[in-house]
Amino acid sequence: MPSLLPFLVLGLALGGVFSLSGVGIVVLYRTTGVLYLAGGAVGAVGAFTACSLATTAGLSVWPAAALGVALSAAITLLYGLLLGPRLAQREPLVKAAATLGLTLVLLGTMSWIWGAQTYSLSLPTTAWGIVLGAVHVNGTQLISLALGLLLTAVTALFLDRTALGTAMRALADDRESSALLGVPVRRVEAAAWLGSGVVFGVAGIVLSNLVGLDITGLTFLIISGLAAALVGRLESLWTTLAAGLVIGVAQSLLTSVASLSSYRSMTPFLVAIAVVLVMAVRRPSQTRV
Amino acid sequence: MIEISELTVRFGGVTPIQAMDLTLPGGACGLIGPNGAGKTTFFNVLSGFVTPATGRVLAFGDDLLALPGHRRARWGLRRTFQSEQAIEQLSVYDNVAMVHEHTGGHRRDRHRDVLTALDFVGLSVSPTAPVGALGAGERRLVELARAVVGHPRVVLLDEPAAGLPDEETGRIGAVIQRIPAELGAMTVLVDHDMSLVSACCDVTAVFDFGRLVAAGPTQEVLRDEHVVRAYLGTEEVA
Amino acid sequence: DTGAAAASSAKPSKASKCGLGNGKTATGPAIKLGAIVSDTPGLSFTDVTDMANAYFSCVNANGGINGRPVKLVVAKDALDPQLTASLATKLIDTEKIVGFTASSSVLDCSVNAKTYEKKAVYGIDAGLSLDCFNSPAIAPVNVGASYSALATAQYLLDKGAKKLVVFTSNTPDSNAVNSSIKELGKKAGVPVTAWVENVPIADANGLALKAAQAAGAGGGVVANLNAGEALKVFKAIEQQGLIDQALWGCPAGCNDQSMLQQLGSAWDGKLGVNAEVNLAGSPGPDNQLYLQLRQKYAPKTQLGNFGQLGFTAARIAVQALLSIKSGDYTTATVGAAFKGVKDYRSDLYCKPWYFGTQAFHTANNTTRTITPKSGQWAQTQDCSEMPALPNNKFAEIRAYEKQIGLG
Amino acid sequence: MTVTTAPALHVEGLRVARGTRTVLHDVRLDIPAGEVTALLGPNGAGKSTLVLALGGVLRPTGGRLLLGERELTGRRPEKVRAAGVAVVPEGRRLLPSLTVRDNLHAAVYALGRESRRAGVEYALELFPELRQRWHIPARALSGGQQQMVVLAQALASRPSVLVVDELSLGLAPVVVKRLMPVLADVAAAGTAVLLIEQFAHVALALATTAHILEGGRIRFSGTAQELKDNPDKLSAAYLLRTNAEDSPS
Amino acid sequence: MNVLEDAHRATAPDHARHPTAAIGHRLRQPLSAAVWPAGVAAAALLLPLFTSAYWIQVLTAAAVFSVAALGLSVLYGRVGLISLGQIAMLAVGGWAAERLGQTGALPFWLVLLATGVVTGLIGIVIGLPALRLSGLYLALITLMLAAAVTIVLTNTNFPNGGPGFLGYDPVKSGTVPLARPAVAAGDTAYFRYTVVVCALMFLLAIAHTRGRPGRAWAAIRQSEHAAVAAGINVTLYKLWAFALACFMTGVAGALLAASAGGLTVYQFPPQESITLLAALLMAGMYHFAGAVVAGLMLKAMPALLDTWGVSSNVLLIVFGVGLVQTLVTSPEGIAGQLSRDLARLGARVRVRRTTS
Ligand SMILES: Nc1ncnc2c1ncn2[C@@H]1O[C@H](COP(=O)(O)OP(=O)(O)OP(=O)(O)O)[C@@H](O)[C@H]1O
Ligand SMILES: Nc1ncnc2c1ncn2[C@@H]1O[C@H](COP(=O)(O)OP(=O)(O)OP(=O)(O)O)[C@@H](O)[C@H]1O
Ligand SMILES: [Mg+2]
Ligand SMILES: [Mg+2]
Repeated sequence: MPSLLPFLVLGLALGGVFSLSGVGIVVLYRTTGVLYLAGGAVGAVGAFTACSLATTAGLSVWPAAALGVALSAAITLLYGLLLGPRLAQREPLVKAAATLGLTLVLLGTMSWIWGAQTYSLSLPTTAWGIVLGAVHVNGTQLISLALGLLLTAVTALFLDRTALGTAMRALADDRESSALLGVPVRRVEAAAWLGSGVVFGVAGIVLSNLVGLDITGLTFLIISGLAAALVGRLESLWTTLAAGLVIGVAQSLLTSVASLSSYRSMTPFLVAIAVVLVMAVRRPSQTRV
Repeated sequence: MIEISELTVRFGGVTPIQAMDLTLPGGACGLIGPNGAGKTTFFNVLSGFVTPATGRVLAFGDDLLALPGHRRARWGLRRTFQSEQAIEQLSVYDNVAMVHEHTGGHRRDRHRDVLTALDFVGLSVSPTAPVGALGAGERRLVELARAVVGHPRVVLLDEPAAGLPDEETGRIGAVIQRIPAELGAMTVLVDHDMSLVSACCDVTAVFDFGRLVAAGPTQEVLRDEHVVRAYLGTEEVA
Repeated sequence: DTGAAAASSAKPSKASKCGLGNGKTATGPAIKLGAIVSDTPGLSFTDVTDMANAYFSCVNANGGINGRPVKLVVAKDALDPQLTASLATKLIDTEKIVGFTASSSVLDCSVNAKTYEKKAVYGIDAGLSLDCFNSPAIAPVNVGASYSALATAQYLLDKGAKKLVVFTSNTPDSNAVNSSIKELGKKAGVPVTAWVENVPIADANGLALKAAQAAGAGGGVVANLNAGEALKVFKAIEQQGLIDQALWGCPAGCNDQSMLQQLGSAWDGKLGVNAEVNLAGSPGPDNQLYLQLRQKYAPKTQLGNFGQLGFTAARIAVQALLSIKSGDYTTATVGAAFKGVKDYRSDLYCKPWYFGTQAFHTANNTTRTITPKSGQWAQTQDCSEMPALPNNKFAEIRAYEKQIGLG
Repeated sequence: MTVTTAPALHVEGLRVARGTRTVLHDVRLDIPAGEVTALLGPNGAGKSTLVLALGGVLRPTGGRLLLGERELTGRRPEKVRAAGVAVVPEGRRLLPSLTVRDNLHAAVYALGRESRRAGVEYALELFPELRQRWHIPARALSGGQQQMVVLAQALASRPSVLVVDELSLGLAPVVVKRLMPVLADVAAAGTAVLLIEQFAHVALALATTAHILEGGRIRFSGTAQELKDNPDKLSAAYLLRTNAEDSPS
Repeated sequence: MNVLEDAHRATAPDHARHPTAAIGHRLRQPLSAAVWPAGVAAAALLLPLFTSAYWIQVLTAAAVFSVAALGLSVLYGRVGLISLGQIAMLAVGGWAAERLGQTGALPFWLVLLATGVVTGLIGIVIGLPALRLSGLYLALITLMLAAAVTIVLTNTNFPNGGPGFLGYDPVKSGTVPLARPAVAAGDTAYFRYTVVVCALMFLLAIAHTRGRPGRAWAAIRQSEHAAVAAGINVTLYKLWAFALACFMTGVAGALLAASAGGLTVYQFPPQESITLLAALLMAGMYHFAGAVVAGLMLKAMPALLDTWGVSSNVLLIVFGVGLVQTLVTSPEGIAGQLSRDLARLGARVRVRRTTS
């Protein structure tokens, strides 16, 4: 029987991956009211750009990564500014579907540019690490965990405590009412999209180090991230973070169970389904008439 | 006649209705009280959207709480909503016919009953007009028609005249007064327009903070000191 | 371009000719061949058809097929069997192609092999699934992921692996691959652990650890994945410091130039990759021609395996077409010519290639193993035979080869 | 914001369409600072449409909106609000999933740090009921409580022009009575107030000037006293519509 | 919720507010709704006379996917419930049909029906959470479910005549399509068969929406509370909607199983369900014609672009841009736009006729 401890440690690292994308989704959802399905693709674009800059343009890794993040942020900002206002009055699902449009555009573009070859991006932090429970944990994995925690703590405080945070949530709830209340919607909106774009850009770079630089893989990692976000009811950053970690650990532990190993990638989905159903049964609908 | 005993409703830490005992005798009954007193919540209990923590509701001897929500409509319970809820996608006729269809009305009576109900509330628009194209006042009337079509036994009206100018309120009041008289259904009216309540209701109950603070003939209740202080305000308006 | 000047110390020989090699532009109606190639995000084999096209362009500039040009009609499919089936219909019924060359599609053989057999349309392809190797109508120029994995396992045994671990990406072939490696282990008296992995892999670290644990000291691991997925796993192995805990191998899918660049020096000499054809830096005349044509017609294709295979398929097809002397190019004549290819020799191959009359085809059954070395692929094991096992056909194939005089 | 300098809101020849139909025709209206102006009219007259146009939500197809000398025509809602015009549209439009606290905080976002706190305090003085509902999402409030929130949002930001559609919607009489002097005070402090109100007696009690809108046109402009004295003038406007309905259009 | 709706009522453009206002009119014209599926079916039956074998296969797939889109259109467009598991349901239908067909005991039409019943029952189970969840939650939960189903199918594979419950033999090669009925053995005949069955599905959906369930669904869509107050058994009608949508999708899956090529897991990635939704939103969620357009967009448009030599990457980009574009500029989708234009044209013609 192989030891489980290493898988536990690796599970936390994997959980960091789910948490990071999950928290990114929740942040953007709470600040703009849009379920941003393009988050994965945007992050992937940033990561591939960074990789290209580092390998072909000969930039060193950190500036390349910074430019990649800037590109992700710029795409997100542009999308938000162009389409946010136009779709503000539509159902959440339509807004989400529109971001799928962006996903497809990015997917096509990435396949066009980077589709033929395999790439990998190695941050210097990936090279060093510590040994924990007989497992080598590298710097990027630690960064991902730390980043998840930091992002959660900072955005939770920012959204709840600051005026700008409140304005963002107001905007996400009802853009027009917020405008009527005097919230400078364009500026606040721009800040929300830009901030979220940076989050997805950074997540993209980090994730590409952790799960590999792979167009479809990174793009649709968003679905696993959504599972964590769902457990957090698209609302609670801390729950999302915790859910991501739990899912990661569970999935990692299943790796070493032979009979279930090939079903382990179902973990995020099953956890999300179970938790949401239990919550739905426990807490009946809150809408009023 | 509706008899309520020991009714308590809780939402987490909030208790919008607390240990309430109340008998609504029949005819047209008014229900008034400050904002957040629990009037809408009370209606929600009757129509099954809110499950009370404790309590019993007997309507004409039937245990209302034992029935699932949609069965209560079939039993004869009808209501309107504080924010009007006529169905935008359907025509005026279909809006009303749908209630008839799902509350046990006979198919052969449908056409007649629906037109009767539309006539009863005095809606003058074409029955084929889509509700989405109607103005606020007309939509309220459509909702009222939905509440009176077929054979209602209890009609709950939640601020049916809110936002309507005095003239239109008067017209709605006239319709409400005819419900017990002509349809034989008891009516419970929630509104903040005292002229409407006094015009329509013989008896009135007053809620405050989830408790029954007064009940009786409307004119007496409106003179009740507590009611005047907590709800009506001391100085008369105009 | 680094590849052309690559590794080998041997002097490159003069490049082979394209077709007739007479420098005359071909004229008249084109002879149409068809190819179905997978092209979806993350899974694209267009290098195969692009290099085949490059060769056909060169042939058309050099006398064509006895004066007539040849044209490859390429249909791109995705992972949708209805689409793949309809493309076959389109190529055969609408485009009126006379044979297939350089098809390289995930689904083509599984979906269409029976149709090709029924309609007697023959193909010289770069097959992906096992179905390509088990059809009378299709003769692949390559080894295919499944047999390549077997060869990789054999290589690890040759290197002294005391245990075999294999994980195969979840495709319809995965069970067959795993069980054939189990047979190999049985034959060699070595325990085998095999499982199927779902792709895309999101937790490569756990997988790396699991594989290393399963291999134990002195074991060998075959990562039977495509290049992108395999790279994730090898990166994870490297980061976990597991490289030296086991012997590592990867089938032909890893024989990829960009993979090589990404692996880095940590893997030098530590990873055996099965090579279906000779190194892209090898000096032989055919490879030199490949390099020239790539430079001229298809510079965007990756250097190496897939391009070389497309080039080879086209070359064999042209050789077959040139053998038709009647000037009548129909499905029947072309099919017969394809089937008639018996002794195609090339410096890209270990052995001559033939189409043969059997119901199954793996003419390319003797392969090399390569490994990264200072930024280049270098050969680490010379041509060696694919192991014949009770659950594969190599014994029969070799017997047949003897019978037709190639053994 | 003193009585003398506060600008009035001028509506000049305003024309607004909803969908394809023109709902307001050449509406001319002055909302002077320092007093309450009442706007009355039957259902569907276009009162709410006018309010939305004032707030910048609906773009007029003709005419102008001026705040003193300042052009507001075609400005976006947040710009209009930033210019000092607070609009409470009909239908209790608040931020449903935000708590009462956040609803008020969002409303004072544009103010300076100090005035933010003061604004929220002021709103809570007016509607102490909201204190107990401070951390409840606005959608869970009762209808009247929601109306209190939207009024509080408007009042908390101390606008120079206040436009309220259906002031007393769903409010208990005692609250309406409490509000009346407040609005009178707000006006007295120099704010221009436009009031749309279902209870004509409430509106006329507060207003100095009154207008009657019917069929998208101003049918009457005069002092509130004049309407109080001649209630038939009001009914006439309503009758007008009944006649219009009878005649084929 | 009400507040939100009120908010929208006040400001959204007319057509965005009442995307389905037209339905009310259509309800009163019993024939017109049935006319066009009949028309489409007739045209489709004639189509093989003019097109190549390739296009027949492409259009067969398009017909199947239009039924999957129809299921979604009923659920979301009519009841307001969102399922992002339609493609997985199509896969489940395909699996069930292949498995049922493998027994060799049932005639083809019965396989279709039985598959529909199986998926319909599964639909009821999926519908249970829908009783409590709404909006994005339901969408995402069904997406999760679809992802899970796909992973299960990856491991079980589609039946290929093997033994046991799963009916899968790992050694056997090739995809094994469901055996076609004798009357529709050829591709052309099978295309006609498919179109007829698909048209029946559309008629089934139309019959539902025009009758009692349709009115109940409209009520539920607007406000569940109002529906209950009107005496509607919300539980029943929601489950009914899910059962119907899954029945139709299951039948479509069975049709797909017998189309050229057979089935593989690759063709049902979970994200394809989002693409289906996108296509349907583009095509028009609130018109049944939208489902037809969506099917064509998903299956025929790629083929068309391919014949024009457009790369699949460009297709993704085109699709993405088109999606955003239609969502922003014409909320009722291509079908809605089309029918509005037609109506306007009709009106103009009528005016001209009366004036002349
Ligand atoms: N889901 C909920 N969560 C928390 N509190 C709630 C919830 N629903 C209702 N309440 C509270 O219950 C109380 C009663 O509300 P209800 O709607 O019954 O009042 P009402 O008497 O109808 O008032 P109004 O006249 O303003 O409509 C209110 O204070 C409201 O805030
Ligand atoms: N969103 C809309 N789209 C199209 N027409 C509308 C819309 N909203 C209102 N209308 C129409 O515009 C006209 C004016 O409506 P408005 O709401 O401004 O009237 P109102 O005077 O406020 O009436 P009420 O007393 O009912 O609130 C009405 O005929 C109404 O039907
Ligand atoms: Mg209420
Ligand atoms: Mg109004």
